[in-house]
Amino acid sequence: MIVEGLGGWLSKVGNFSLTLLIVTTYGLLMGAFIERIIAKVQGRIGIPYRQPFINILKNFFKRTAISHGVMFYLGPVFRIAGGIGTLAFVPVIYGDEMFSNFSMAGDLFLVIYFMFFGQLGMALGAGESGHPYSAIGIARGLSQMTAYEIPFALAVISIVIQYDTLSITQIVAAQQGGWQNWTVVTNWVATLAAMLAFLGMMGYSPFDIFLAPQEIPIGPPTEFHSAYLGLMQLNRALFGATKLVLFMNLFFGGATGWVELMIKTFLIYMVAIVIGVAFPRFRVDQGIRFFFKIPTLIGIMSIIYVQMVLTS
Amino acid sequence: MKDMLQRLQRDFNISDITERQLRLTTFHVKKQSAETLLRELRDREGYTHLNFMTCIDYIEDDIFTLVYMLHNYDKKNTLGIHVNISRDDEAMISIHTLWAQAWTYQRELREMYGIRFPGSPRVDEDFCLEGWDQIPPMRREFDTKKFSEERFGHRAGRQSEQPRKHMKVELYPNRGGDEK
Amino acid sequence: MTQLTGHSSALDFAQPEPVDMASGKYVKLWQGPQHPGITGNMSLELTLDGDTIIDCKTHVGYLHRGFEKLMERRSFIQNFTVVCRIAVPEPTFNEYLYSHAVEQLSGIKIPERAIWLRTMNLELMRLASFLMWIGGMSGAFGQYTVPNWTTAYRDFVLDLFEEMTGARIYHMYIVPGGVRAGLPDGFEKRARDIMDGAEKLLDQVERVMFNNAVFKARSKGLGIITPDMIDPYGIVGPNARACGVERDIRKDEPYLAYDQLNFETITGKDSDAYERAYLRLQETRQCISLIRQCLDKAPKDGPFQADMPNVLHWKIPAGETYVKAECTRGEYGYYMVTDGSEFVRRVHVRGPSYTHAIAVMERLAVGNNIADIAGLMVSLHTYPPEIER
Amino acid sequence: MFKKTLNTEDTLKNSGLTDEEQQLFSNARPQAYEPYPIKAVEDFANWARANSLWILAFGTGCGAIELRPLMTARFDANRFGVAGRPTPRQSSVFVIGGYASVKTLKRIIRSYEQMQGPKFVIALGICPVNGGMYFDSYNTVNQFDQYLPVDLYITGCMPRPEVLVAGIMELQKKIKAGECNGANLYVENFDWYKSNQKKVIKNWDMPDYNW
Repeated sequence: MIVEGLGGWLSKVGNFSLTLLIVTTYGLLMGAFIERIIAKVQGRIGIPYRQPFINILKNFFKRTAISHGVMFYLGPVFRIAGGIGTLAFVPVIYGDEMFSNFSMAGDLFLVIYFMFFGQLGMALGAGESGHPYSAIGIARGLSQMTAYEIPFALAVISIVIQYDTLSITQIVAAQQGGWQNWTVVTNWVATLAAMLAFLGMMGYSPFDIFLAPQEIPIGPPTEFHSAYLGLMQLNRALFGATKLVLFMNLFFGGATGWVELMIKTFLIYMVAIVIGVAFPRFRVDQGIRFFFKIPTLIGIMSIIYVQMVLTS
Repeated sequence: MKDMLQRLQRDFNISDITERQLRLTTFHVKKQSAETLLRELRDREGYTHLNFMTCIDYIEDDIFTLVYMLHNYDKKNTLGIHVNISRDDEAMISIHTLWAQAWTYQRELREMYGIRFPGSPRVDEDFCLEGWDQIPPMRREFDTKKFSEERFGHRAGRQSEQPRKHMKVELYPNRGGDEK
Repeated sequence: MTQLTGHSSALDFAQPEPVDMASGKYVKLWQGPQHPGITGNMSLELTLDGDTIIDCKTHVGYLHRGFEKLMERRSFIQNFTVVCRIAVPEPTFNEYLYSHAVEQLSGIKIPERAIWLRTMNLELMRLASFLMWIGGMSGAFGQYTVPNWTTAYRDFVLDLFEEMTGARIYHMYIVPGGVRAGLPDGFEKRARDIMDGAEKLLDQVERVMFNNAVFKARSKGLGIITPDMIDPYGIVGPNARACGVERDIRKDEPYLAYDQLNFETITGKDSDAYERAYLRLQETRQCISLIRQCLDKAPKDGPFQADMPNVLHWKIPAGETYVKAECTRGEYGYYMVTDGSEFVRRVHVRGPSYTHAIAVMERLAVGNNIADIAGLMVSLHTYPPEIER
Repeated sequence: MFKKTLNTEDTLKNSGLTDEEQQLFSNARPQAYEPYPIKAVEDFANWARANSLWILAFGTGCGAIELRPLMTARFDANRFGVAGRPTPRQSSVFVIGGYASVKTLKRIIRSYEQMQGPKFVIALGICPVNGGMYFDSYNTVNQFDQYLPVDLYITGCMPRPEVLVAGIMELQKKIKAGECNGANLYVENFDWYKSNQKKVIKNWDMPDYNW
């Protein structure tokens, strides 16, 4: 019994490692692809597809001679732990036992917790570096995060009420059977609120003030270098892809295969890019004011909508 | 214009009134009355724009000539006010209360010529140079080439030619001296 | 806002009281010289209370090469190669002013064709400089699409320069006595093509950048220059024109061929960052029209160099002059004193940034958010090398 | 890892600092970077380094003006893995844009020492070689390699973007061949470089090595 359980658990860990590898690679490749799309808008050719991999490799090969204390080293580790933790509880492919990871009954809240966790760990580590730009970047990043988490949380509550479950797998299951069952159709109000929060979450313009290179070069990661930066870049790809998968699961019907996943996540990503290439960035107070106004209102409306229309 | 200059000559004892170019007149004024004159020109005559303020080193006469260039936008006329100060007692009345950018010029002059402007804000801070340990560099007696050779050194093999000599000797040896 | 700046009126330009750093309430932050948001190579010493700037001090001198000293020990023709290095984005204004001052002092008249070619060269330079500036303005607020477009398009203008003068950046085209060369074959057509393209680009830039809600939200009301500040602070050029003061040296005291060109002085209403930026966009358009007019009206042939004395033995009679031109940032001037020898006695270069980047910047920065510093600085179009030379 | 203060004989004096500041800064000497023991690993690392050159965004002189066309749409150096980086900690290439005035040289040294190795220096134009046009200026250094090791010179005034691209490719070649050891040269001849730097920078109020 115990041996069997252990074996099952081990195979789960193995499967998860595979998922992790695929998602990270996919995230890095998609990052390069997106960079090239942005470059096309700007009239450039852009980076080669292998560039993100080389950058990470180079950063791991770079030497370090600086010490800023233990917390400084742990910052990127917390960050990537947050990324991996988020992915661990997101079922990547619906209906495939292999890529369902550690999804369970209450995984939605665990995922939201992990999304916070990485950022906080990063903030602690960056604060330890003692660089004033880091401190300003953290203040901006965390306040903006608080602002966009509100519409996102409201949207999540709305769909939790709608599907009456806290399990992502079940939420995906409820959306099967054609596009008319997707949350984006059945509960478009919540999706709208969440997509607005998504803009803030991805850190593209107009909500990229926390790492604005023109003002506070480049915010929290100013002092991070070499392998720490490599870890953070790895996490950026992994975490970005995980967020996309989560959004796809919650609002766009999940994916039953890798191709479907790639198409859907890419299209969701493009929402942030289309806005990102055309807009300058908000100041942090303007950004927070933005999130507290329309997206939050839409979020509240989505809960009312669910209560009045869908569950009555 | 003429009236104004005559009046200034009467009130401020200005001298050497020269019309240098079209719309540019220069004159000399005594060090003591310079600040009052500038204030008068700014408030009464409409010379509201301080183009710049600078200094010329006449080492042979042992004076610094401070130049204040004022512009009148309505008359489209520029006045160059020259003030001679002695090189030994190189102090001048500060005009930082008249124009907001004046203290920057005075800070520069303090650094580049060593002229003192008592009361001018931040006048003793470094402006362009940092850790300068020589005589102020814009003074005529400061030899920048010699200093550069001593301080920074030249890479072996660098040659500099005086173009006149080079052309005469190397390029056109047959032309002889074509002095004009 | 007025309370924070501590200035009761425009004429009150006392230095702010130093704050009590030991209280731990304030943070001192240095921006630059190693900072991508700073124009050129200078630094700002900011004192912050939270996100708000309560004191700003400009530090310059990182690019000081002692030009004025170097020019005193070079002959007049040797100086001509040096002057363009004073300002990198706009070398031709230095070349023109230096040549003009020398010509004025030695009484050289330059031929008609050279006047037109100089005018065209200056306007092309203005176009190139403004194109880069638009990119900088947009980049300061975090929009990286427009900088890529405009900086790349500026390269086509630089290609025109290359055809006209043989160099991309330091042209050394305007020499004392005229210009160095005429126009190559087919230049006119290529120039017109590039002007057409530039016009289209500017329309796109206006749509993407100036109609953008976020850009407006960031730049409107940022760093307002009031009309009564202009004379005490010596504000010139677009910064002054944006608050409705009609001052343009090209119009007021026409030099070169500007009295034969058809253009109006553009003014704005109140000089905040947006208004200044928009005014510069309009001036860029005006620039294109001026270049077209130059192409139309410039004589096709004729001499482009006046008879010059042997420049190796060039002695200029004693004299004094101040010449100025309207560069992209305002009044750019050369003050030259000669004493009858082969060397110049004194040259003083007056750059508009001298006041914009120090006195004006230090005043306008106070009370603003630290995030807006880069935008404010670019909107004043500060450029350090002309401060320190 | 935590070598804040080594109490050995071979420490830096940090004589430019006050006693209070002495406590805040490290006085350890910089250490040379040994290549990886296995040659294949080192070659692979060099390949990665060569294909991901991050330039520090520090326009030290007029050369900075041609870096903008280089990075933007016309010449697009991103194709070669070149990117701008606003902080010295993360960048690996320092582009000296022509002349260096004494005041800037101090900042250049600070920024350079903060960069993490392996790091490379490109110098543009003739001014860093022998002073160029400013050979007689009282405020610009004449031989830049007296103060920092230079890996590659790119000629021209201004160097055109095409030349910059060619120079970057040349630098990549040199890095791949393992010949760019300027950073190690700096460490090995640290005292010589330091004494040269202190000869021109008179108000030395920073630590001897800026970690």
